[in-house]
Amino acid sequence: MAEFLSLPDAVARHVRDGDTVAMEGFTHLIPYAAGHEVIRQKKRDLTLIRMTPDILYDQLIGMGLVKKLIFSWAGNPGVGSLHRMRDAVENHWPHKLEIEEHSHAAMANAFEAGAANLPFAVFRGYKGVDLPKVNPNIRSVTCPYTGEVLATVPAVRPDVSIIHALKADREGNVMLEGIVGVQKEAVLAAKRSIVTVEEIVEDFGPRNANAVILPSWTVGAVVKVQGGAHPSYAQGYYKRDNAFYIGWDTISRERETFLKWMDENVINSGPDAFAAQARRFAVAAK
Amino acid sequence: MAEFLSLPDAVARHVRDGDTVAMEGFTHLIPYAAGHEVIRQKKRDLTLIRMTPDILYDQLIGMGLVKKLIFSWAGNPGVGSLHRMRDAVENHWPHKLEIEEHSHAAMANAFEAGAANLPFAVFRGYKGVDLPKVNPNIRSVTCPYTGEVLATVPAVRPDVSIIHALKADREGNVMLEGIVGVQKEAVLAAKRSIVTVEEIVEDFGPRNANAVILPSWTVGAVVKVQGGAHPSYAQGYYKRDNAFYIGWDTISRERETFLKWMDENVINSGPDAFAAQARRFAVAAK
Amino acid sequence: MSTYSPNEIMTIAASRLLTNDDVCFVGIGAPSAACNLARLTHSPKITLIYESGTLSTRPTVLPLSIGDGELCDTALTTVSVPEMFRYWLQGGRITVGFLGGAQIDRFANLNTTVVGPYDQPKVRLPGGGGAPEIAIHCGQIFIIMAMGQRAFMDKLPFITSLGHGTGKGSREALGVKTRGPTRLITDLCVFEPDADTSELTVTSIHPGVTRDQIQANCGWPVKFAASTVETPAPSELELTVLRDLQARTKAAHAA
Amino acid sequence: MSTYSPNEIMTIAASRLLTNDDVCFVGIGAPSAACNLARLTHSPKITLIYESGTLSTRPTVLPLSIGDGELCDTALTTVSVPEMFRYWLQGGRITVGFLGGAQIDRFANLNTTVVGPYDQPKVRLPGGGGAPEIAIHCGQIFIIMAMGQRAFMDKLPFITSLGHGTGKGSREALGVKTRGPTRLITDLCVFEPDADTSELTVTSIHPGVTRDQIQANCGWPVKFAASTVETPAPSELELTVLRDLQARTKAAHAA
Repeated sequence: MAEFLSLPDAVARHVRDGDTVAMEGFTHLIPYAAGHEVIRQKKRDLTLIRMTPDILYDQLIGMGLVKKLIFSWAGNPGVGSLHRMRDAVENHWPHKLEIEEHSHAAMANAFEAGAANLPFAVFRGYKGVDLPKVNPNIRSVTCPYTGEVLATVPAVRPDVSIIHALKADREGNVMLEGIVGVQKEAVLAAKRSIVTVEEIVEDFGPRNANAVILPSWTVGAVVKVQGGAHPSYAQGYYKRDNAFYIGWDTISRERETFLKWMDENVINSGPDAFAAQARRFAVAAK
Repeated sequence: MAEFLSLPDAVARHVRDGDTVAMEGFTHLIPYAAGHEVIRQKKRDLTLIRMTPDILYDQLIGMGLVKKLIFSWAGNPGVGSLHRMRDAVENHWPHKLEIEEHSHAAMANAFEAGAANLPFAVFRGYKGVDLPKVNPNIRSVTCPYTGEVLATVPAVRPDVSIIHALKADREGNVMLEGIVGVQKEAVLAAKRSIVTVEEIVEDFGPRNANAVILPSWTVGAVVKVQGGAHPSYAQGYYKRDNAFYIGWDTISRERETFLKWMDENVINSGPDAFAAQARRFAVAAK
Repeated sequence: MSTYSPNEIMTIAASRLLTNDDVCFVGIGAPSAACNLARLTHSPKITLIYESGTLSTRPTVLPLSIGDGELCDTALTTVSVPEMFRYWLQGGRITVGFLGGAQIDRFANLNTTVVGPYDQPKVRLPGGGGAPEIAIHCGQIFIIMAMGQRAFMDKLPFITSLGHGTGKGSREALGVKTRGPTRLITDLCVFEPDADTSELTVTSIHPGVTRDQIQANCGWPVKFAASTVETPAPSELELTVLRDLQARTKAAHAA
Repeated sequence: MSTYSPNEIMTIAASRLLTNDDVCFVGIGAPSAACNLARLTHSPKITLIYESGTLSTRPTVLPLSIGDGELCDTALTTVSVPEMFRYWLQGGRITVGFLGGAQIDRFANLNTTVVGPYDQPKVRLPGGGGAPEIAIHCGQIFIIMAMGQRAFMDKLPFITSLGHGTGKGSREALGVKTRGPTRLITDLCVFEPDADTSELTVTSIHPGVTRDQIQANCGWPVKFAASTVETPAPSELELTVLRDLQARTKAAHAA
């Protein structure tokens, strides 16, 4: 049954040094506020999993918290490179970063298999490409009916998954809407989970019969953090801060400007700062 | 792109003698009107697939249209046996019925694999039971990471799938809601498809961002048949006719009463008869 | 104290085993009555899941089928059937699964497939449905079945779902990590698997029932626990709530 | 006639290849511009799908990322990412996939992974994302890339997604049944795979571009088709619609 906690308490309770952590979000609903709390609490030796590591993972990597990254596309979408991640891979700053690389199809299937409590997933992929030569976790099985050889990927089973959702009700049930990515799978595949939400409501009220909801008993901690996805967005609440994504290219290009920005905006800040961003980018009609 | 057709035209165009046909519906939205049209058009040698063959399949079997049944639970839910199916299996009346039997988990995974264009599905099941001894299509693969042996089932790939949905828009996009079963998978897994709907609307209007919708270009024929799921139901339109399900036990127990009922209510009837049932069981507030 | 039927005490005895913390995979019939009785009496926060995809549902009348609209109308949300079997059942999220069957053996294996040879059955039963995987994925299994010589069999013609196999250690040998059937609730008594052999053993006998009656309705020599207790009789509250529920249900289904 | 940039004619030439019947898997950047230009001009009924899960979307401004809210707001519906890759891409429902890359070879294989050795890269690129499976599951692939010596490589350091492998027959030998890259649209010309060898061959040259210019921007000896045509210059309508779209987009992203 989900517990309502403060963000510092939720991260302190559920994220441990050495953990494998998935902070998921496919452009939408990226859990920035929670990720920043992980940075403030200086969790160490993390293995981070995400299909599309973006600025948040760039920040975690640049701050030296990450031992290994499991991913399928690492960039600043529509802008360019993740400079901190590149600096770690190319120059080992602040230290060497181990990587395990898959395709999107593989990662999406791996989350699905994790949620389904299977040890691996089967899909048709990786034909004629080099990734299987450098990733020993890309293997295959033979179809027992047709003889076709298909690709496999180990299931993703994080120690803890962290997502941002739209709202929770008083029982701790959690609702998502819009681009839902692999977030539901991430929570169901994980041993523990933290869900930050824009608001907590008495109950969800009238809704689509097939609404995307994680029942309270599948969730670890629920934390209200208004604006907690900024500069990502929350459908119906506030828009993506595309200007920030563009601006991050300059902030992150040099180590000094990056560290200065992190110091001012993460280390010496807190979850409350996100609410102002939610107001700044608020969607007119809800 | 979906074509808007009459029910006789849709069945004539898409269902052929000898076809493998899935008329899906998990209690909700069972495509009775379309199934009755298949009976009127006397399609022959059909292989029927369904997780939960109920009265509609009892009718198709009793009328002699079915060569083989692929299923996981064949009964009149909450009432008892399917007498026509039992008569076919136990006494070969009106002729012998070949069966291929799975569990629900296997069938659900097989539809999912069909929709995903995979040749087979992997799941954890069938431990310590006898079904694998009598169904050679239950096989296994070994996990390339853990060595665990898991069950497999061939993907379901019907020649034609037939479902009933709530509504279509003018472009032929189809919306489902409520207990959606494996209907979306059935359509995506099939070569051809027929979707009957309660109503055709100009457009769907405001809706949940993650509404269950089959885009027009994934659907063969769209047919408006108001009440087309009776005695099953359509969420928000009309209720399940539970009294009919209970009554079917008597109607179907003897061959003569069954044939008489079919003659009166199917052979000498048509899709229009369903609308009256929709009115009879109409849900008060929509 | 009221009089009550064997079927009523069976349902009530089953309902008492459930708690607010349980997540139940509910089957139609007696399991559905027992689960909803628990929800309407001592365990209002119990989570009920039906294989049609309805999560955390709270029906006001019992469903006739596994997918009545009532289940969806009162659910937290409804998922597709592939998702139900992958993320929820196989996902290991269910604490208690309910099963019944046409036939059972002394190790709580069940048959709902055929009587007679599979290829030429004397009686073709509905088949396994969800049972083969419910039996292995839920934390534990409660079985509800009325006793009788044709149901409680020395040897099953077909094993549809796994209980304790051929006895203690069978499940583990198959790589199954869940507990399997921990209770068999009947119209005469309650069985539990013996700690050493996993054979079903009577631990609680319903008021007024004799050991001879139990044996007369069972196809194998019944084992009784060293000390058996008497099943507490249904309370007024339990009977009232159950009968109200069933009256509402009957009225709704006849409509 | 207006003047236009090399990037504009590249986008416009790509948009002309699309039809109302196409179901496109759209990537960010030039593919997104080309697909929406087609939708806003000659193919209003084209179906656009972004890998974030948005089906049949109709954005009024181009998304900066693959999952901007605009895509979801204007979509028919939005599915989960596992469903997108299983039912929609692997399901074989996409007629045209767009790809770009940092580097390409003469058989239209692409590299978006690394420059230099994989374990000690000189430049770490973003990685494959959806590309490895887009390349094999879509009916055909259109590639959009500006030419240059560092992009059009004689030999790729890493193959991220399959084009025509080592030439004619490579795809078939791998059991891949789709057509693969059928067009490479650049800022200077359009290539098509040669019918006999599958080597990329120039079939259409943009107005004012010379063969020498094309060769100067390509790391392998360029093959030209027996008869090449001149790419029709962008029309006023095409340029106006594209520029309006990009102006709206720029304003929206700066907000």
